Amino acid sequence: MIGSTPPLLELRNVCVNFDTMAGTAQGLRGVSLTIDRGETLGLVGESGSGKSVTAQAIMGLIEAPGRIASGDILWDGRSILGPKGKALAQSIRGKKLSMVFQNPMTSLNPLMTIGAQIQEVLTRHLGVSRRQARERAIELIDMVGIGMPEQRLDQLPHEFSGGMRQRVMIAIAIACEPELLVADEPTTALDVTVQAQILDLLEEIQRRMNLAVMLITHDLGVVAETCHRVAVMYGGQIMEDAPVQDIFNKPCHPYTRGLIRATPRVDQVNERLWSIEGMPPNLLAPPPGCPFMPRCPSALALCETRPPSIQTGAASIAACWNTQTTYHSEPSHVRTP
Amino acid sequence: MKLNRFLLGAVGMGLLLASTSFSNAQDITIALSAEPSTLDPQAREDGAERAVSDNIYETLMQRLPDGELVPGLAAELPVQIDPTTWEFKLRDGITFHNGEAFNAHAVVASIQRVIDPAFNSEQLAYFGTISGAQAVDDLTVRITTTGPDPMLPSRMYWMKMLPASYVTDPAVAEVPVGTGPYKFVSWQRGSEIQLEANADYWGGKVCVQNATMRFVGEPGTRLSGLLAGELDLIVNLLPEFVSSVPKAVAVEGLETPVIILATDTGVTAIPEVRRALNLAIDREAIAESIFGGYADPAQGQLVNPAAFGFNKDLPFYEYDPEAARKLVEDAGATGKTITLLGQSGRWLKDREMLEAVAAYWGETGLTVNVEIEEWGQFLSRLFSKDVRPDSVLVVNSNELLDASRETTFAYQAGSGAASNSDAELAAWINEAVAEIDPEQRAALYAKITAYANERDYLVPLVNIEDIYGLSERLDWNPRRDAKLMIREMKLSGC
Amino acid sequence: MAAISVYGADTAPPKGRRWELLAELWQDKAATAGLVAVLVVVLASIFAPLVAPHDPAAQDIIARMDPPFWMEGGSTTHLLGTDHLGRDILSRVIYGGRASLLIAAAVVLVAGGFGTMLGLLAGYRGGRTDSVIMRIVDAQVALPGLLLILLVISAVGPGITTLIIVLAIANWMIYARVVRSVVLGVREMEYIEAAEILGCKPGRIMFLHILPNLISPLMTLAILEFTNIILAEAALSFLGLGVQPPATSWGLDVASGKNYIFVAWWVVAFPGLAIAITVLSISLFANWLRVTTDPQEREKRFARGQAGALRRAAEAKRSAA
Amino acid sequence: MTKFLLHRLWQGFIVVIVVTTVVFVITRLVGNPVDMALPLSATDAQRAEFARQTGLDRPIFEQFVTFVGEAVSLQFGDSLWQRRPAMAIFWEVLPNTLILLLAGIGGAIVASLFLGIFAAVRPGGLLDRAVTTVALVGLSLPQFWVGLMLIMFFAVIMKVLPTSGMGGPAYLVMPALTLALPSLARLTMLVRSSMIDELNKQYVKTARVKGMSQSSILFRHALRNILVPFLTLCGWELTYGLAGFTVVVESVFAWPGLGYTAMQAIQRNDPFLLQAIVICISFIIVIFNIGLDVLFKLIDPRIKIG
Repeated sequence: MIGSTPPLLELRNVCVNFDTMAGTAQGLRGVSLTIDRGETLGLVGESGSGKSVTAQAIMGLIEAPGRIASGDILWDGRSILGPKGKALAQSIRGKKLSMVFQNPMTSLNPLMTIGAQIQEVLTRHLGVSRRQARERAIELIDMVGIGMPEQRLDQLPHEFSGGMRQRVMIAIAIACEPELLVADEPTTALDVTVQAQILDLLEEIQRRMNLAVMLITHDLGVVAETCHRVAVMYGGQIMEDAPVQDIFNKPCHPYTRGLIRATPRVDQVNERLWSIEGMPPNLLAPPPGCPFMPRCPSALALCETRPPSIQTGAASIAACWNTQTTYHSEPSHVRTP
Repeated sequence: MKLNRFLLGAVGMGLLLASTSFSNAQDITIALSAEPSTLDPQAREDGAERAVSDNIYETLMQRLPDGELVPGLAAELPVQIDPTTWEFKLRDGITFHNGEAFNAHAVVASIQRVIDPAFNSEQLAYFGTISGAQAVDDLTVRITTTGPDPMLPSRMYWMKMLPASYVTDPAVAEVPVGTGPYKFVSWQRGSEIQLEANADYWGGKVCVQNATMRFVGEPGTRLSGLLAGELDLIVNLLPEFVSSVPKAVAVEGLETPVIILATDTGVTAIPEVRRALNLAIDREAIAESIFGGYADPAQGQLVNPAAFGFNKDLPFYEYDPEAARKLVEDAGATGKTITLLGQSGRWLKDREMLEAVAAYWGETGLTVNVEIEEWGQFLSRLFSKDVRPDSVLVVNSNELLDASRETTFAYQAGSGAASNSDAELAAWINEAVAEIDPEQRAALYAKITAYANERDYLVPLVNIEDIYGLSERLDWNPRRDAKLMIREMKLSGC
Repeated sequence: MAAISVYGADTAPPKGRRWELLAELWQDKAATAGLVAVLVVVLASIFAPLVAPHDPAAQDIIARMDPPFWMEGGSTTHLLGTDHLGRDILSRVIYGGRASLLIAAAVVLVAGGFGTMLGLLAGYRGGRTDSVIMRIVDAQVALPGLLLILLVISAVGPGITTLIIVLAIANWMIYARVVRSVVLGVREMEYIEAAEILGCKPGRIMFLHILPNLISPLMTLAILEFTNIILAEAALSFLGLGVQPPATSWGLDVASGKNYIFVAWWVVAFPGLAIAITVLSISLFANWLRVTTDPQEREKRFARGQAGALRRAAEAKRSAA
Repeated sequence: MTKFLLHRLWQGFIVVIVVTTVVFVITRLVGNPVDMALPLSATDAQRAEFARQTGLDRPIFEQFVTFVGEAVSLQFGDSLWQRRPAMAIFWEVLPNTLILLLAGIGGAIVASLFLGIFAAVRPGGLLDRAVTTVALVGLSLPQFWVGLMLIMFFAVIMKVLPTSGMGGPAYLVMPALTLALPSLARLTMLVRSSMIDELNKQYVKTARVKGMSQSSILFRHALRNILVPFLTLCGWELTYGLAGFTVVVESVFAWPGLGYTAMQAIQRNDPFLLQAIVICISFIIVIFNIGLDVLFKLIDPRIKIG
């Protein structure tokens, strides 16, 4: 990696707080991440670990009661946060930086034709004429695998199935040939059969357009198939960030290992499903030490009081006091690419 | 904020428009309290219609502002040539607004129209005694009556004259054509009627050239129009407003609020209680407070002081609450209930009077139950011959200025709204109606009113004055008969 | 909403919840003022004979249209002045609240009770019952409401009872609609099905299982309707079709004073103000209550407050620097 | 669509029948229309003649049949008050009320969209709190009181607007404003709250990540989705106006509209005019509501009606 070229997107120690009546919940607690051009980053973790909040922070969707309390988000080395980053954020959002949401059923405006919803992003960012936009929309619809694009263009979302709608969402997201696509659990709400199609479509598009993808999921299988690098989140923090092979072959963090063990295996039908005991941390009053400590099978005494140190490998990061003991202790059963 | 801009715009627009509607020096705007139901001068009994028609149409007889009866379209006072025939000489050279000549034919046609049963005029009550009319020559008319009718001349002060060719035209309801000082211009339904001066008027030039009569139901809105300078004359000014308006003029009016007592039923059947009810009321205070001084205590009778038959020797009912309480107590009526039926908002200060009277009566030891009914129910109870309300407040108005009206309405058993069953009194009233000799009639009415006064058949309250609000530039003396004669109005410019 | 779960929120101490609510109310100054005003009005109405300085019907013929005490010619005998019959306006406003509040409460009870019953029935029974009831609701909604109210009052004659019945007849539909929609939602829930499977009688299910779900929406609706009725009563009284003397209500006092507004504004202003303040206070408090009974809205309100405080703090820092 | 229309027409027909019957029963309940129509001094013969002329002496059932016939053909008898066809009066005053409604409610509709949307952009913000407060106050003030105050200020003190009556556009300003105030408040609150709901929806987030401008999100995306509830309430406001709720404003400003005329008909005991007004209004309301439903169907094809 050449030091002078900044990464496409960089999160620096981002903290997001939610002001609730019960107190201030710390949604993100100093998240740092980078995504390079053309790279697919998998963001995994259980519900409430902060994956979606991270995506929202990137997309500028944090609204009251949430707020970005500290940290910075850089696009190509320049901040897109705060008043100073506003102009840049506006110029890239939807154009160079786009997003696909979890639930395609509600992500489209129910009262606008899908044609209009695709075209408006084109006319806004590329300044093309209505006719050009329409032609391009037809191409896009065709590209994401929807038949009879011309007729479909004038239909309303309720005439589409969930999978079809997600294809439309993808068409919208890639309309301006972005550099980074954030996909927040794009297949969770879909049928299993459709899930694979959508993932294939995403992969194909990623390859064809050479865009960076941040794929948020809790499905390690999907991660293993599609991602170059994986970041594991827990309790609003990044627990481990490493190339996909390392994650599966030599997971550093006890939580990563737990996650991998909790993934059902097709080849061992009779094995009892493993689960991580205990509850996620209370984000209103997160423990001063490692958030995973209460559930960690290999916790040390200092884990309770001191935040985990950052251990850095060649291209990986793990937030754990005890990485040595857990290293290689459990070979992964998940197939690696 | 957007709203601000909207408001500013609205005000600006208003300024622009208001500036264009400046009133001309010889034009006035009058606010009536209601819209005429028709402009046919003979069909309805409608004060708003009268206010307009009085300026367009004329009558054979007219009254001077103080009430004196003088010839109008008639050239001189009529002559009674036999007990049932009156002869009128007409003025020569008068034409209607449509160019038609005013003559005996017009008079005959007008009279025959209004007395025709098929026409079913509401004014028939005024003209019930007229049986017909004949033209003797072009300018002489004889009017015949069913019996001797001493009141005929004053009746002819009420009957408006139409062009002979116009009496059957349906347009008469919307486009009035008379001989009067003002010509009809237009009627914008729901908002106003425009009149203009009749340049050929036989009675001479008038000051006001154009008159607009607007219909404004709310007294407060009328007042605001006067204060805002949009109106020059408003009718039925509330006494409280007198000090607020540029000019206020008042005249003894035609209206007398009266409470009719049921003499056969309820607690009011006891004569002492009826007397107590009369003594309990402080009429001075009602006149002073409710009517702001623009009313006078009624002199023990319902008859209007300006009317023929008014008994000026009758005693006033004194205000004596102690005596009233004692009378009620002696009669053993203390704690008994008396119902007081009335209206709210139909007559000037009706509700206030009800509340005041109820309070006074309450101090005698009676329990007063005020009932305010919808007009329809009120009427059916007022006219019911079977069950008389203990007491009912009505406001009587006498446009003909003759005691026959009041006596048949409130005194005569079995007629109108009267609540007694005194056959003797009823007979006297019939006698008076047919009596030709004025002195005899006056004596009869004096007897009638004194008799009823003594027996407390009625609780007459006050004689109300009519108050008008005028703009600074308008001069006008209101008339006893409540007619709004625009030709009598003077603007400062002429 | 952000996909964030707040663990441990339910472990907040249950003690002193009422005080917490009060503290929360105190944060919303407008709602607090509203509640206080409503309480004052209600208490004054209930204890009118103790509070009112004069008999509201007592006429003082000398002291007609006296201005309030702070104006020239006013006196402390009649703090808010007197009306056109010399009656004490303050006392009349205090007593007038009785009729206005009573009518509004009665109408809300009658219309709310009737509408709730029919809405429950329609929502729970469904099918023909539902469509018949909802057709009636639709049909009545399409009637020229006020014209018919005027028609009925003019036929039957005005009075408090007439007013209550007529307003109730004109206002029950909204309860039926709201209740029905809530019931339709609740009906689908598992616990109702469970209760049905367990063999609970329909009546028991309706009142024990479904009715509790209605309390919050019905409360909000009833409070808003309450204010509507106060205004409706005033409007009908203004037209001379409402409460009739010697009874008194705010609407009636405005109506009988309306002609004097240009010479004695206080005759109309104070009863009118009583209406406006009562309605406004109830609305303010109801608004707060609506948000408070809706956990999501409540969180949002809190967050907005926090955001505002942060913004203000930041601004203060900036201006200090 | 045809089926839906037929269904709605049938429903409307039933409404009109119900109204007709109710009106007939009530107007005949008021007491004897003959007594009330004639002056206090009318004689018995006059009353009989009047009853004969108006058909009020015939059996009640026969009167009802005639009445239904009149209602169906919209040919009502003469007004007792004005002695001319009730329909003529109706057609005269209807435009007056429509003008008032269009100016008042129409203005409220336009203004509420802007106020509500701008308030919803930042809930709890200064503008939002200002708009909410003004709306609450607007809803709390009795209309007649507002009308009187406006007259006092603009006509009597400032002398910039005419106090009452109907004439040029200046006459329209205060009645329209008074009429608009509560509607403006209700509509603004509705726009605000549904806009807040809408802005929290997922598709708005989509629009945001698409980089759409704020105005596009507000007016192109969200507005479309609140249109049905908004237009429903607009329809209600107009229906209310037609249903006589303008009567207070009309009587304060002596505006010769429907409500005012109906009030006059009641005060002057003119059942024929009153029933003509009520029934014609029901017709108009029914047709208006069917039109609204069709409009909704065009805006939101997902709506299933009928």
